[in-house]
Amino acid sequence: MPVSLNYLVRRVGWSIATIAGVVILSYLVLVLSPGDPAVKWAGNPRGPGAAKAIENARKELGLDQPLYLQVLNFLRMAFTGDLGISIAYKKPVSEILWRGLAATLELLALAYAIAIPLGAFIGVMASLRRGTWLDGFIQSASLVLANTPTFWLGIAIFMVLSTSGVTAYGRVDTRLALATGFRSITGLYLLDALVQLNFPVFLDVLARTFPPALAVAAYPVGVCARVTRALMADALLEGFVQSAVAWGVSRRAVVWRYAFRATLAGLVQVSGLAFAYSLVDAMVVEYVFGRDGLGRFLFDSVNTSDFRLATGLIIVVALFYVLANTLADIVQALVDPRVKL
Amino acid sequence: MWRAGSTVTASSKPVIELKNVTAGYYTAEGFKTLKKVFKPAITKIDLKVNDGERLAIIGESGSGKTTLLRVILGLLPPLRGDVVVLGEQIYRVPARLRWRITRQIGYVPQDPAKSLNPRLRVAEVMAEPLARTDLSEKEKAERIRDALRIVQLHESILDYYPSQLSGGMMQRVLIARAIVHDPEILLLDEPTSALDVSIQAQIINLLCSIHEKLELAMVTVTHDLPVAQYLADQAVILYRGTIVEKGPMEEIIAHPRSEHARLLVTSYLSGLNGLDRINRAEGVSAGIKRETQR
Amino acid sequence: MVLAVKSEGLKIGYLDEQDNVLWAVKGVNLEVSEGEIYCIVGESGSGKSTVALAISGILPPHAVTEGELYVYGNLVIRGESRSYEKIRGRLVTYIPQSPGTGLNPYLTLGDQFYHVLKSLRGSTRKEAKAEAKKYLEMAGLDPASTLDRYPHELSGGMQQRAAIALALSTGARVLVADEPTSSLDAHLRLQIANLLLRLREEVKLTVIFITHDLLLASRVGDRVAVMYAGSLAEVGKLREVLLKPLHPYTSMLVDVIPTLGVKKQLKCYSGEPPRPGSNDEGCPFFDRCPYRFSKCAAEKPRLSLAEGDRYVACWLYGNRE
Amino acid sequence: MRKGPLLAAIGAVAAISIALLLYIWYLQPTQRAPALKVVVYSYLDVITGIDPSIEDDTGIVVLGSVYEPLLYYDPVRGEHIPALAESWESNEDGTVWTFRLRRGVIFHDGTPFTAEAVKLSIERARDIYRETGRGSGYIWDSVEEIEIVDDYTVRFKLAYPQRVDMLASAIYAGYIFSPSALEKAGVEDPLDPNLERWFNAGNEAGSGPYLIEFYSPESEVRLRKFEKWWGWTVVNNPDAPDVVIIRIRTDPLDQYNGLLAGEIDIASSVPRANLGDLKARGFQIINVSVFHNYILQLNCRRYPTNVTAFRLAVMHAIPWGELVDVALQGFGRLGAGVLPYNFPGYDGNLRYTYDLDLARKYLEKSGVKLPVKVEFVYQADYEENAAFAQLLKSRLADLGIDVELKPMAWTAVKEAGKEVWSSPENAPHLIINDWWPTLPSPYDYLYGLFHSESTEWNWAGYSNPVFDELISAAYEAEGRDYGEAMRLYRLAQKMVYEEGAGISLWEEIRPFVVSSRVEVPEKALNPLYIYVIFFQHVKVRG
Repeated sequence: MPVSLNYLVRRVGWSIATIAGVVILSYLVLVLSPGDPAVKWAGNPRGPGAAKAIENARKELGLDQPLYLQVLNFLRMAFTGDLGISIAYKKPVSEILWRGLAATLELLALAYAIAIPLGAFIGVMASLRRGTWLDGFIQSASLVLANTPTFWLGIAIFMVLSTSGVTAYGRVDTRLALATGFRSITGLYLLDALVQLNFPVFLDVLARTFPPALAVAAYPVGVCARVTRALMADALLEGFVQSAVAWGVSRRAVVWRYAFRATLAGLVQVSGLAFAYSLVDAMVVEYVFGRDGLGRFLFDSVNTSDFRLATGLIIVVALFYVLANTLADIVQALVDPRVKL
Repeated sequence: MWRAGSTVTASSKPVIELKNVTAGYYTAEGFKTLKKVFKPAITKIDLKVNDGERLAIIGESGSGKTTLLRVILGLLPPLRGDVVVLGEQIYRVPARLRWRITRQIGYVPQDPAKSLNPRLRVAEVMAEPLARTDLSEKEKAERIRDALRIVQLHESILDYYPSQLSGGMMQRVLIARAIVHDPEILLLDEPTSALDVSIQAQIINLLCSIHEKLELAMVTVTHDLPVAQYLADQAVILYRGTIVEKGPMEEIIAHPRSEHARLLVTSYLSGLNGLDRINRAEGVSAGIKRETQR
Repeated sequence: MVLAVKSEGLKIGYLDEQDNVLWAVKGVNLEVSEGEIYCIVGESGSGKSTVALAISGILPPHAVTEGELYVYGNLVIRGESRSYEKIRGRLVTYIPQSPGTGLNPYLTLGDQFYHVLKSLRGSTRKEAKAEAKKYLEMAGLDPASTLDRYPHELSGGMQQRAAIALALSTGARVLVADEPTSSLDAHLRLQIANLLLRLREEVKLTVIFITHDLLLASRVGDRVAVMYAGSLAEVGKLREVLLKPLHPYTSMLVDVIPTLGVKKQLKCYSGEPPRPGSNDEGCPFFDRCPYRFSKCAAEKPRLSLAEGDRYVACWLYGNRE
Repeated sequence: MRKGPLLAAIGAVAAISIALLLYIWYLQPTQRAPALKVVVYSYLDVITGIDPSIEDDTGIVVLGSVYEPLLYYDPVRGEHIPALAESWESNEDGTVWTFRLRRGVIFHDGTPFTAEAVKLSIERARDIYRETGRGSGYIWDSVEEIEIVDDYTVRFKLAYPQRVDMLASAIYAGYIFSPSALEKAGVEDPLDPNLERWFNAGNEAGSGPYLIEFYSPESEVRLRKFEKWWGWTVVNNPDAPDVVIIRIRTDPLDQYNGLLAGEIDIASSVPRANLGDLKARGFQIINVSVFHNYILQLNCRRYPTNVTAFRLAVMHAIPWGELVDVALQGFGRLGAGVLPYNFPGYDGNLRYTYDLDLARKYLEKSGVKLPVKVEFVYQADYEENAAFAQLLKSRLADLGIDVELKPMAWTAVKEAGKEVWSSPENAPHLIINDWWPTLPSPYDYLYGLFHSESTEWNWAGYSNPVFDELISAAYEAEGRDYGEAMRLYRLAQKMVYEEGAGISLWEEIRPFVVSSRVEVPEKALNPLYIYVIFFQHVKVRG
């Protein structure tokens, strides 16, 4: 394993510090922003005892304490994994978050399963045909892809599909799921369907995830293609690639085993960054396609003064960034034997 | 021009003195040692450079040359030992005042192409060492002109960017920059390793003449023994962070005592077998009739 | 006698951003006999590395060629067209400049041997491993401790030996070594040079040895071609050339190389080699030459027989065709 | 050697075409005959909780199908519909009420329904309110004792006269749950907060026609038909859905998309602009009038709206005739007084006229110097509000009153409204409140919106002891003399009207969009139980 304990300790320490900072900042911003969470917690009371109920709620939520105590308390909660009960839904925040995260992750995972190989492949093709019309086409196409607003693309795909009578709304066909007895276990429907050997649902979920995934994939495809092309152009001139050519190594091996291998580290790094960026895209796109993911919850939680859920969401997003970064590091170490973490 | 067999009469005043210096770097290692581990790059170095003396620090890659250089330049506090530059214990001086001493060292970095900021004109590069002096603009310009004259560059070069210069010219600019503020010590880090042989010869000759003209102490760090014999009278040979041999240059070449020095010397000697003898027996460039001076 | 490599009027240039051709090699006629160690000596910008790339078949795509290049009678470069399929690894093999750059940092040595041998002979992993052992041993490395290593786990000297072993494993008869030792320490440099000499005997290779280091060349070479600014200045038996340099440039090279234990004066020739793409009129060494005369500025001297089998491109020696 | 990429490209094309084929294959909606009758109902808001005794917000959408009260009330016909109680009677002065309960009812977990459950459920709602102020249990405030006469008879003993039949058919706080819930939640005291937590975790103990199969308040609640419900023989609807999915879709456009995609059968809130399109696509639009009205409140504690004449000037400058067409695009009914149409105590005469001359007279009388600036706060994401705001601004400008529009998110609107009590100078001059009732009594509206103690919702800052007295008296009179009570309520409304503290602008007409797969008969909707669809009446076509 190329990952040392030392790296792990540093990484974990750094992550904790990041998340603590995020928690404190987001808590302060959310609690000090307009809207009284206590009202929601008390259930928008309307009877004669409304004021009392809200007062009670404020106490229950700890909002009557001095701010620093609130923050400390919330920090303690956040790091014990207990994000409390959602104010709007009266359900543990962690459960809600997991459901949303699972939906978003599924979308992102599919998008990236499409995007990275595709982007890398066309990037390599372009680099091998430098200066030809294909190269020019790929170059400009990937530029367009990388800069198309994902929101717009999502709507366009949705509209085209719905006018052609094909549906890609929601995560699974409700009736099909009910008819085949599909149950959500992990929240990742693809995985759940596989575990239950429910292939109709698996295909349905895949088919419904595919169009939004395409919208999310546009940006990473464009970015990966461009980055791969640029990195490949350099890699093809590397000494060891040149030597391999001179030693008569076959073209395919030279391209994939030698030159492409050298671009992987950079590709992983860029994809890692793009992945974090795509999280936001996915949140937007899932809104268009009627998928219940983090995006909708973030919007709703702000609307309902659910500072607990909102903070939880922000923590998840922060964690996500931290993980994406760490993962990119680790993949880099796996890809490049010279890198030791 | 280099004078064969001559040694500059060195005064006994040491300009650089290292006593029992151990220096190196901290690396974090393993889980148990989250506190960092010290990895020495040079150990127990004793070194003395007298005023006007020419010293070569010779070592191959990994011998600790660069670390030693950083210690002398005031950039790397040693773990142990005293570093005295121009009579001052530089690491006893607060870091923010240390430059007052270390600026008396004119430093020529290793790779001219990489050491010059591509966005600065030669004029700006040359003015840098003079920035914290109380010279007037006119005096500064004068100094810069003098320095350029010494390195045999035309003044028009001041308007150039480094990318417009050849490797030899860049090295001359760097040498000029190192001597523009009239330092007491000239410190050269592999001054010719990036240059072609014909340019290398020009630079060697130039450095010899500078030493003669400015009468400063000249320390050359190099891996190239044949070059070192032109640039230094005294030499120390570094091997894995320790000095394995020191003494007059000629003495070391003729009678290397340590194992490593012997290996070093023989690898150069045997490499030239035919050519060297040719040179000695038949004189230089026998094929050309007329001797000319430039 | 069979010529391993032969070129006629070989010109190689590179396209710059504006699609201008900068000529790095300006009409070179080479004749390398089978089995000899042929040194090409020159300073940076002399075009020696470009010649090496051209022979090894790894000129970059933006390179432009003219003239002809033959390897064992195969026409590899013919004007603008280049076809290397038959010779890469099969007739010509290559050792890159610095030890690290030639080896794929992402693959173990064993895998690298496998890819080379699979591509050339369709070897299986097992066969490739057996072959690899043979060549690693030949290059003075212990196969057991190196086959499963990544290049960065080896020292500089070992890396270069591994690169040599890989280059030899192709079984090609011409080895192009492009400054194979320039970034090594002195004693390693010597070891590698000795290794090449030994291998030449063992494997009966033709070696084209590119270097800027005349001392090293004098150690290994049979014949030498001195290049200056893209052209050959002088060609001849190495010993004779060094003993009695005819071309002023060769003579200067001999003069300026510091040699250990010899306190000679380093003759200073002012000026620097012309940059690629500079004016092509007259002798390229004209600016620096102490013996120049009017004809030198007007007309470029052609490489011609001076005495014995010495060829010199200098008006000092007439221009006998 | 160049075949590699070519092969890969062919492979990729093949894979994509196979994927596309499968995709089209599996998304043919007509291809599969659904084994189950499923209805998907998309609702605009998240579910805030499903504790039958406490929940007083959007949880009703679920509770309405899962639990049953003793009675329902049909406000249009003005009559009660027996649910868990079959008959009831009160003594002369309305302080003792006896309910005879339905026999043969069982809860979803199989425990039989008895009087014990009634006592437990209603006392819990009442007591939680008394202790914490939470929920709508205040409606049971008058109940001193619930006596279990026998398993199927309960007797309510009241501290003062009340219409318990009205209370029992309240929207909130009247649901009966099984006593077995306590055991399942592991609590002994019905007031234990753990019981609430147990409910909100997605558990239930109801007797209604549907039971909760899956509960995820942020996205989806799935209900399944309770085959042993007593009422199936009564409703006699063989096409009732087997599964009901309540899908939370907080974006109207999202609901529209879902309808198009065939993933939603009944949508509560699609953008008004898309209704025509949906109609053209064969969707049915059911316009449901609901007891949900929008009340304009004027700040009685800040200059210049603290001047009664000024308020009346504003009221008469509103172009009432244009309101429904312009602001609501036809989806609404012009309001009157404070209460909605058909609601007990409604008085259609309490309307202002659009009369700029009169308005100018009032303005003059008020002594407010012109020009003057007033702030108007309303919820930003209701398109009707924004349209009304523009209308108001232009008309008041004619009078020389400059209206500063302040659209806000709902939570911020509430914050701003409440400020009328703490710092009236920071509260807006005009604000739009909205209300739907908890129980079918005018008291609910009048107390909530204009009582001086209702500092959470009385955003007018209206404080009138006579008014307070009047509605309290009316509330008490309800049990004794319902007609008298209504008269008092009308009087109280008139006071508000005459002082110009607030007026019901309009009440909502909600266009429910129904796909052709589903039929929603009239019985399935009741204006009192807002957003509840009584799915036992809904018919699913094959």
